[in-house]
Amino acid sequence: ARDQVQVAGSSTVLPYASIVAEAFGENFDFPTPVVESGGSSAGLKRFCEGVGENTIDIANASRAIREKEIKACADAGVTDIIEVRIGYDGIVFASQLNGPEFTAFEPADWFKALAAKVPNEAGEIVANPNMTWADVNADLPAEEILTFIPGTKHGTREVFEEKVLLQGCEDTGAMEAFTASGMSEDDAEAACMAVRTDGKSVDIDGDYTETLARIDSNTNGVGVFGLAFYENNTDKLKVATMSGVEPSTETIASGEYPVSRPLYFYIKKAHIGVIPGLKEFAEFFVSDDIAGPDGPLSNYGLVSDPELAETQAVVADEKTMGNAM
Amino acid sequence: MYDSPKAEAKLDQKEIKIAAEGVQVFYGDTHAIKDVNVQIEDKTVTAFIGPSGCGKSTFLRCLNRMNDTIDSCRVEGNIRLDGEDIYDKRVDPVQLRAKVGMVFQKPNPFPKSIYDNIAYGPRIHGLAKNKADLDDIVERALKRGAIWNEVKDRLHAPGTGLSGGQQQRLCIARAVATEPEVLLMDEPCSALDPIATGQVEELIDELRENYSVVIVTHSMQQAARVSQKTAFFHLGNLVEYGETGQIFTKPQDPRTESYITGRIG
Amino acid sequence: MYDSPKAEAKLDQKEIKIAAEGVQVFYGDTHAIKDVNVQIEDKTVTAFIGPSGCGKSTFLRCLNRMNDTIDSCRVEGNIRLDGEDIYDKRVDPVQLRAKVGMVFQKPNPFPKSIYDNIAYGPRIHGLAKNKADLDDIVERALKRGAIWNEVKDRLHAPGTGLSGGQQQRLCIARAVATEPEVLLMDEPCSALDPIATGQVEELIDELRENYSVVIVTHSMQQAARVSQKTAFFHLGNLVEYGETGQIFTKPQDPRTESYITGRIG
Amino acid sequence: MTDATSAGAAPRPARSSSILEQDARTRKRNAAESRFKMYGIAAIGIGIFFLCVLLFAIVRNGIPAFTQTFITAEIALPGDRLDKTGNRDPEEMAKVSTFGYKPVIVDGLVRALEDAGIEIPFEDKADVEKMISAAAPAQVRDTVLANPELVGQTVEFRFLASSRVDGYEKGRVTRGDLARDKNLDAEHLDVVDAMKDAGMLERTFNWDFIFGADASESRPEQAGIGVAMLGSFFMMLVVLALALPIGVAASIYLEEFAPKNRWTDLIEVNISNLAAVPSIVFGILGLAVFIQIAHLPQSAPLVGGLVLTLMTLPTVIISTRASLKAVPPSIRDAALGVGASKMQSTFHHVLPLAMPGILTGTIIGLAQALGETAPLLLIGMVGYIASNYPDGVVSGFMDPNSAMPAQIYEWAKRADPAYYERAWGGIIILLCFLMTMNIIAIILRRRFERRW
Amino acid sequence: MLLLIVLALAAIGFILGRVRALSSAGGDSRHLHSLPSYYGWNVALWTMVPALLVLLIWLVAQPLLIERSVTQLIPEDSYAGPGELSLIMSDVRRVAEGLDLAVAARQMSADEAAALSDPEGLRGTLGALGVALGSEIEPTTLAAAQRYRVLNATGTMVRNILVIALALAGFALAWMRTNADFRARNTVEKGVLLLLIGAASVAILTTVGIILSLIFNTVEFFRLYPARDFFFGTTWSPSFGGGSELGILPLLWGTLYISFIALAVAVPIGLFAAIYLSEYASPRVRGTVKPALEVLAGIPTIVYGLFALLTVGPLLVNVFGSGGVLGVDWMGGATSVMTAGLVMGIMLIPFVSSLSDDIINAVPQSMRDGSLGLGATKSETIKQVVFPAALPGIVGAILLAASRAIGETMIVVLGAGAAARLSLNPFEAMTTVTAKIVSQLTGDADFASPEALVAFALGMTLFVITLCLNIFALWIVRKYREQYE
Ligand SMILES: Nc1ncnc2c1ncn2[C@@H]1O[C@H](COP(=O)(O)OP(=O)(O)OP(=O)(O)O)[C@@H](O)[C@H]1O
Ligand SMILES: Nc1ncnc2c1ncn2[C@@H]1O[C@H](COP(=O)(O)OP(=O)(O)OP(=O)(O)O)[C@@H](O)[C@H]1O
Ligand SMILES: [Mg+2]
Ligand SMILES: [Mg+2]
Repeated sequence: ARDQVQVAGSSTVLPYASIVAEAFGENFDFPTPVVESGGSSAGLKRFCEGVGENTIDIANASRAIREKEIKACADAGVTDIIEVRIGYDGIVFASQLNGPEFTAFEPADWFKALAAKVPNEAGEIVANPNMTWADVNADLPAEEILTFIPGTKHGTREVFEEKVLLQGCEDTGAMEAFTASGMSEDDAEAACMAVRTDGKSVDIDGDYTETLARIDSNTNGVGVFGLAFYENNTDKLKVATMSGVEPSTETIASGEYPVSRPLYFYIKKAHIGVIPGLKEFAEFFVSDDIAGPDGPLSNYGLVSDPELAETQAVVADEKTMGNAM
Repeated sequence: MYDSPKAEAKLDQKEIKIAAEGVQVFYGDTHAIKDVNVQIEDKTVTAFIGPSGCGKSTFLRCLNRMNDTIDSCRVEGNIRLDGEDIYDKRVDPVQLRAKVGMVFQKPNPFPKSIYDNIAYGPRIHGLAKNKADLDDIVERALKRGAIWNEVKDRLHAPGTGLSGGQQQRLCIARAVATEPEVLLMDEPCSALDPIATGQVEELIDELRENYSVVIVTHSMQQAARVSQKTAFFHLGNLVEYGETGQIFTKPQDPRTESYITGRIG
Repeated sequence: MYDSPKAEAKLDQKEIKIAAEGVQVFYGDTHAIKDVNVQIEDKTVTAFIGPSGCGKSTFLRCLNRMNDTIDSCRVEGNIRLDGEDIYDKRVDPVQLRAKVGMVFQKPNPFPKSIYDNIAYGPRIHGLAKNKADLDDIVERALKRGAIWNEVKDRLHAPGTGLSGGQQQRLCIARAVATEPEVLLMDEPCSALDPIATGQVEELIDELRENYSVVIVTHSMQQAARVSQKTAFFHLGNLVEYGETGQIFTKPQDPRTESYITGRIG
Repeated sequence: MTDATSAGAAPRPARSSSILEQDARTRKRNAAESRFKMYGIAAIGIGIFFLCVLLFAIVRNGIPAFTQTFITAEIALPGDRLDKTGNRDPEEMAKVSTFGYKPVIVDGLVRALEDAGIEIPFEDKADVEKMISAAAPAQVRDTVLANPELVGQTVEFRFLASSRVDGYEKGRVTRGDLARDKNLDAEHLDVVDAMKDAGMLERTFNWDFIFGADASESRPEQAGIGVAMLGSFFMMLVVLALALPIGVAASIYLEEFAPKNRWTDLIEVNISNLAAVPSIVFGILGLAVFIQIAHLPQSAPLVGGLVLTLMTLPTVIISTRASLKAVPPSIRDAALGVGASKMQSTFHHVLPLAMPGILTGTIIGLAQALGETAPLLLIGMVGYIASNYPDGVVSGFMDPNSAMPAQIYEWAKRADPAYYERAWGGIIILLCFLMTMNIIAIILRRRFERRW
Repeated sequence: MLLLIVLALAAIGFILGRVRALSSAGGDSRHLHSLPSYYGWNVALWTMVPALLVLLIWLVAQPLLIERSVTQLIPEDSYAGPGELSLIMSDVRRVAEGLDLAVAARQMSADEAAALSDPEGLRGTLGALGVALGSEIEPTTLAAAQRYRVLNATGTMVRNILVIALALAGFALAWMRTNADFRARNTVEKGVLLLLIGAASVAILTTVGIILSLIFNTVEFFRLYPARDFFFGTTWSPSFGGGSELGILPLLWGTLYISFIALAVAVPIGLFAAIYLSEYASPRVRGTVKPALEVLAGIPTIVYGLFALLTVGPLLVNVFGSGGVLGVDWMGGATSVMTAGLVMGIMLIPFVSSLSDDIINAVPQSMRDGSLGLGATKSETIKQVVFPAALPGIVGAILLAASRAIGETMIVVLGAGAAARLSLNPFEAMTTVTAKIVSQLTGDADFASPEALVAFALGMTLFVITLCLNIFALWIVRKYREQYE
């Protein structure tokens, strides 16, 4: 019989979950939960494999569970799922500490720098001609564009596309130009989010450490990082403001800083009461001591959820998704 | 027991140890042995002679089913050892080979010590009760192989470190150590000097008292010296088979005659 | 040039091809050849005889430095080919071996086609100008090796598929194909039948007209038949060396005599 | 004299008459010879060069992980805060969580600094907590719960310094770097320097790195590879115990006994194909077969070992077959000729002769298994798995555990640069593991190797 | 315990079988068909194998049967589906185990435990024994647990009796059959042969397992995404919002290109190293260099990845990039096919060198003698005689290296980048099928979406392709294989 809680999923949530698991092991008599990484997709997939000892109890995810997944879950007998939002992950744009002065960006800059196609002055849709950041925005250094953005496997990429590229697309009016050129709404959106493939933008399928290594060897590189990662590497990176707002746990929690995403974990209700310590772990996770603004998670870089009290209630009452929403 | 009246008439004194009837051997499509009938007597040395490539080795290997190991090799016909078909399904080739030992053309000692080379057969056949017994068997076999004096001081040196001739004598000793009933020798002396050859020939003579020995040789003198019966092969056919003296003095077949007279060695 | 007055007196007609003086060979601690002095004449067949393990092969391998390949082997003394020390630092063993070819005790055809086996030497030595030339060399070599008739239809079949005797003749043909000045043969006929042996002996006789041939053999008849000079080795010593006729009829050394008369083969 | 000899030889080619001087062709061939030999030396040189470069990089990056900075301080353990009922009942006292211990430690440390005459240059004295590891409260709590009578006394503790302080000691962190760091300020470093002078802070060899368990992202200073090492060890036991016998048995069957037919062709193709299957696919297989169907526990070294066994089998089989093939047929004939059965000839003669090759294949296979992460990802052995030491052989196989490469891979991804150094340190240990295995195999190989 | 009894019986069987065989031959082992120990083994195997097989089947079957019967005790309305039932059952098992433990720890007498029907306070008792329970115990659960214990006890007893009886029967049968003419060796060898065949079949089972574990998701993928676009599409651009293009061609191309470069590095270096080691090097050099090179195979691939990313990539850019030493502008970023290929090649060197060295070493010395005796130089001998003789084995080693190259991820991700591209320029970033399998499997996409499922289709396709390549390679090797000696 299994006696420790088994958690799997997003590697973005992993650091937080591991901090909680460690403290949980120290303060309770239950064994330290096992937290596996492997991505939101794999985590949810194993979560939805069914109910029983040989399946996991909690899935971490850096995005909300999708309809199709809920359905797949239900097909396998996993019907009662408790959704817990633990906070937000800030996404920041940073460059080499001693590199060019990339200190302030607007979504529009990123759209103009990275879009595969942009409308030119005449309103025609042409392949992106911008070669340096100065071409994009005269305030930016005249450095060749070289960005390291999350690869298509990362959830961060989705946030980046929607909150930065799409926003920039609308800000610059390119969206209108796209629809004006006869594209449907959907196609125009897709065009906004299409990233150029001529080497100016490099997809990173690995982790932020890889992005950091790339930035390290390219003075003019700008990379996309998680807030927590940045805060641990301020000796190498300098962060840029987005729309004039400096990223920090406070600005993100208040919603001033635009680029962030919620982090979740999902509990199998059927396992509560069967797997020892499962409920205690979930409650401990969202307790003020841990997930509050002064707790260790926030210290590490998690943007704590302003509505933490509600989340605590959800866990305490074991409110499943259907009932909660 | 055998329906060959001619053979029966001749072989009055000795029992027939191996009887081959209508043996055909194929290597894939090559027809290497063509319808050979031969009866090998017990307590007799039989020599197979013939030009190179005529199938002597092939036929010899049929007699203890060593050709089972060659995938492409196919044997037809009937070979009987003491009246039992050796190609019968029920026959265990391993047991057969323990009864019908073999010495090969190229010396092939195991990469082990000289002692272990000899002791291997007795060990797997459980011939020795204890260590002293085994030592005894090894010593006897090495003496019969006419190599004891050369190796007695280095029984635990590797067998592969010996000279070619020494290696071959080691292999003969190894075969003798398992006490077979029939001993097949494929040119056992081709790598030996005359003295060692003489010793081996003496050994063959000694073995004849109890066993049946079949020897392939290129040396007609050797065949004449050691064998009582001689079989002459040519292009896969058994051309002539009979008393050694008769074959060498009054060959019946013109092919035999031309081979014997055309000889230079 | 050589300080052996007795030898000089005898060898008046032929030039000396290889002269060995005070040769000692060690395998690690084993003293395999003990202070051997011998002078091998050009255009002569010299036979090395002696009991197994006496060092014939070892000494033969010294003559073209094949023992360089054995790590533990150490040669002392002086061996001269046409007056040039073959163990000189400047000597390239490769060039030496092209001049002094070798045929081994165990047939060792390359895992290639028969044609390629023969063509190998001529190719590496650049003896053929073109394909037709090479074909020619191969055919001539196979004919001299007395195996042409057997393989002419399957020149591109693998050489390893031949019978033992065929393989050895192939190896002789291969050695001849590179046109060496001296040909060392280590029991070249031990795997051959009398007819093939005769053919090889004829070949040796033919080669003698131009080259120097050294042959190790166990067959005293063969030594008597093909050689003009014979050297008798015993326990690593060169016991006696002289005209073949003389050695076989009037041996000087008691050991030689006992070996020759005690012979059975 | 050479003229005389060559005159009679009809087809003799133009060849240098003296062996003391080389003709043009020989010179050319010898040049080719030395070139060929040079290629060999160059090839080995390249291999060794890269080996040295890699080893140098690994050692240089990894060595700091083996030392750690510790802070020694006397901490008063006030009864009113740690044991509110005063019963000294561990069960009661366990109610005070690590969060309750933190202020106690901060107070103790502040007092210790004052006692040592070290001025605290920042406003909020509680900030001293940034200098010690987040592991400290748990350390004190565990000590107190184990010895309740310590409450009310002042006890000396040896705390891990926080990763930034440790980094400063190792030269990884400079004052300049801390300008924008919220985890530590430059003023703290003044305190650190003073503490060092006062003997409260020292850097020593860190056995916990070799024997300890993993720690969470917020306290790299506490992380160790010991538990993962055991995980790897148990997995290797499984792999060795299964892959070697199964691999050798399969090769013997295929090489010595199997009739050459469709079925064996199928097996043969299958095996070489399995060698090309990406290792993560074996993870998919392991998840489906061992966890979902066979209901073996998740994250267990047993399952990891089984998956890695399947993954290494092809390597073992292919190399074993190659070396079985290389044993000359005459040896088999010899054994059969004295009446050994095929089985006996194989096990007595062929197998020992093939042993060096088998061992080579096994080393390569094990090395591959030892360094593999991807399949472990799917069966749950990658992540934060800080279970403590398995307390027996069974729990060693069945309890959740990680493996060294998985641990290294995890560390390499983590944000705190202190983990980067630990990742390299982990690689050093992994390599030591590997070398040990290699040396054992080499000794065995020496005993079997001979040329015949 | 049971196992020990059976093993002990087998050991006794071994001794008795030996003795009986010997005595039947009058104490003289020469009259036996086989060696005495074979008779011993024969008896031991007959004792052990059937008994253990039954034990194994029983161990699998008993829980299933008991589960079924215990399940009936649990009210239908207390669970919703099979998953929850299994959870309740695991609770039942835990309670039953806890009770057993309690008896073993003398917390309860056996009778007390059997009679217990009130779950009150049981959680605490069991908790103290280290059996953690998630919640209070339901009476039905306790009842089921009791039933479980009873059934388990009976089952175990029956099992023990049956297994021991079988062991004894096998023992007796084999022992009776033991006599001088019994072909014990053949029987034992047949047993061993079966074992060997079993081992060889593991490969087949693995393949079947792989296919089965991939097939469902692959089919699911093709239901969501047209197969034609997958196999013939030349663009790979997954996106979260749907509308991804998932063409495999760029990935396949990257795989081939990177593997090719890796082999182009590893094969010559590895082969020359192997040749030098086996033909030229002294035993001492060989003894140190060979294991040293093998260390290369053991360095974790992540190290190679970092090496590619941090050292080799920038180095190549310095040479081939704009403003580089060569003054050409072929290379934009540090990640490229070349970077990954070179580094992977280094990793593969020992695969080629170690195995080839063993194989070359096994070529008989007489082969070398033959060539050297003709006046060939060492290198000519190696190139023209030794190498062809060793070729089949070397091809095997190279295939193994190629397989590793295809399966490698870390080096590709860090060295070659993540961009799927169809290009001939080796200095451009590309990626491989394997790397994408890993990234799609460990990504954040919806697991029921084609973007995640494509990993399985990729795995399947790669599997089929390598299978075809292997069949082809086998055919080639067959055609050119030559026996030597
Ligand atoms: N394994 C084999 N595969 C195919 N053909 C073979 C094989 N062995 C022998 N042969 C062929 O069968 C024929 C008979 O060969 P065998 O070895 O029996 O001759 P032999 O009389 O022993 O010759 P030798 O005196 O040279 O040893 C030859 O033509 C030979 O080429
Ligand atoms: N490679 C070797 N290592 C050690 N000792 C060897 C080696 N080769 C030969 N010997 C020893 O050197 C001595 C001479 O051997 P050699 O092979 O020269 O004898 P031979 O006269 O050719 O014998 P045969 O007629 O049997 O071929 C023998 O005692 C032999 O054991
Ligand atoms: Mg033959
Ligand atoms: Mg010799």
